[in-house]
Amino acid sequence: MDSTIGIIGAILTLSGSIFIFLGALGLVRMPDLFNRIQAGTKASTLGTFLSLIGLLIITPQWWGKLILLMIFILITNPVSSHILARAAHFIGVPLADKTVTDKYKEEEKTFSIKDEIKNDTHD
Amino acid sequence: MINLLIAIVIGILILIMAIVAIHNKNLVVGIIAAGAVSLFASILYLLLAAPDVAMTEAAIGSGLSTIIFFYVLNKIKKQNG
Amino acid sequence: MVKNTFIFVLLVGFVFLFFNLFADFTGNTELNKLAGHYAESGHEEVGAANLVTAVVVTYRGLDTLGEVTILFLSAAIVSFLLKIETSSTDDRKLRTTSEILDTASKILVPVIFIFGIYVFINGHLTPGGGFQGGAIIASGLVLILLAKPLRQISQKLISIVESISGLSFVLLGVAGILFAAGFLDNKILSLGEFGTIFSAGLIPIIYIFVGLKVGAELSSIITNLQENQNEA
Amino acid sequence: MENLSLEIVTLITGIALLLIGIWGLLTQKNLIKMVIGFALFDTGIHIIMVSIGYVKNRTAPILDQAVKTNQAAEKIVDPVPQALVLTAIVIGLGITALMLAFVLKMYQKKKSLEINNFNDLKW
Repeated sequence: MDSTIGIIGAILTLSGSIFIFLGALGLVRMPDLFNRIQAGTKASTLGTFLSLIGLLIITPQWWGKLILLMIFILITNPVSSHILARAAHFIGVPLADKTVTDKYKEEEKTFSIKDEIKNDTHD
Repeated sequence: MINLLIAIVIGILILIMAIVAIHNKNLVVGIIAAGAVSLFASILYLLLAAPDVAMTEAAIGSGLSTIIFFYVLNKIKKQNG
Repeated sequence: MVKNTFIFVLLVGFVFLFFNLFADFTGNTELNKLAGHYAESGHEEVGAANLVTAVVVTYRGLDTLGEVTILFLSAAIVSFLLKIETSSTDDRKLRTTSEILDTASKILVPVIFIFGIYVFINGHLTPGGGFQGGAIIASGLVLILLAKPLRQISQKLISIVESISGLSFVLLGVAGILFAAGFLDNKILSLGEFGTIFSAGLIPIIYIFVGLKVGAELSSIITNLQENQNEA
Repeated sequence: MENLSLEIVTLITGIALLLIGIWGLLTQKNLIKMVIGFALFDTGIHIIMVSIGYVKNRTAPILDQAVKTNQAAEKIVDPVPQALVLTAIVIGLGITALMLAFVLKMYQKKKSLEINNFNDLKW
């Protein structure tokens, strides 16, 4: 009984590390910066989640800290990659040749995203 | 034994990053490479059984120090143009 | 050319020096006498499970006071140097920060602050302590400034927190002279049960003050170097 | 290879990092590059100090279920260098910030980051 739980946890942790490896492979293989950010973020978020769930199955007495870690990764990982991609778009990092559409640029044209100082000093 | 191998790999990475940080002409690349040196050094501290030092180095060396460098670089660029 | 030769000679000299210093260093196999004493009787004399904390706060407490003072001094000089020239108002257009970062920072900043407080309250039991907790709190402040670059952080609040915690640190040390064996002795309160949160006498209280002081000093450095801050 | 152990590897890394820091401090002409060299020098010294305090095959100096109090002297590494390095890292950040503030003031005087332009005290 005990060993089965250990094996299930080990399989989950191993599959998590496989996803992280795929993310690292995507960083090398993808054509431009935005695709690389997507590959790195999505694969590594799923991989970290699977690893942490595997740890949760193996050692259930750590559940509090592990669930906090999962929530933290769930918030920080997508937000940071979103900020990186946004900054790269603003300083004009070129897209790959095969790119079909650039939604952000279209939206910037039609709605003219505000480019002025926001007065949010007191809130 | 595996710890020794990890330490050798991390040590080589630290030295490469340090040479990049000194030798690269672009200041932004240099600052980020110096932050990476601190991040790898915190892994070395963890291998050397010093978790307190590893926490401090990860929070200060690679977080706050890099941010301070970028703030100063930003101020200099703003005065320039 | 002369200069390059000089630098090369200096580097070779350093290599020679370090080679002589560490040529027969083969790694330790046992602790030296001082560390052996700390390891054997640290839990009876101080009561902290984390021996690094015991060394930082009690055995070498005076050094910690000096180092916190040095940090205060460097923060004060930074704010002195940058105070005079911040009159030029800057008309450069800033892009609005993205909504996602704004919302996420509202969720994350309290969590980061609570984590920093957890780190320095549990400094005598787990890895961590005042210095790490202060750095984590300052990182939370960096996240606030990234989400709203124009937000003014109150310098007055930072300086009040810094002064009160520094003063309390010194007063607790003096109380050690009056009520216990010496400066910064932690036996004013009872040592408690080893390994629980209310143990190790005065160490958690001192580390809370050290954490607040370090956090306030690092925050002051960051807000002074950040671009759009006006001095109050 | 047989006498190559963990603390020797980290000691060599620290010394090499320190030498790279000194080299950068002496050869670079840009003020910010000199500050980066000083930060590397700092990190090198910290790595050297922690690796001198390491004892073979022992764990971190924290007493818990794994390290009982009566056998602590045989199981933990030296806590004193770790405590010194802990504070030295924080001081290092303060010194770096101080040097960067000076760099900023010097840039405001001469509008240049080149060290050769600051020759007011040269004779």
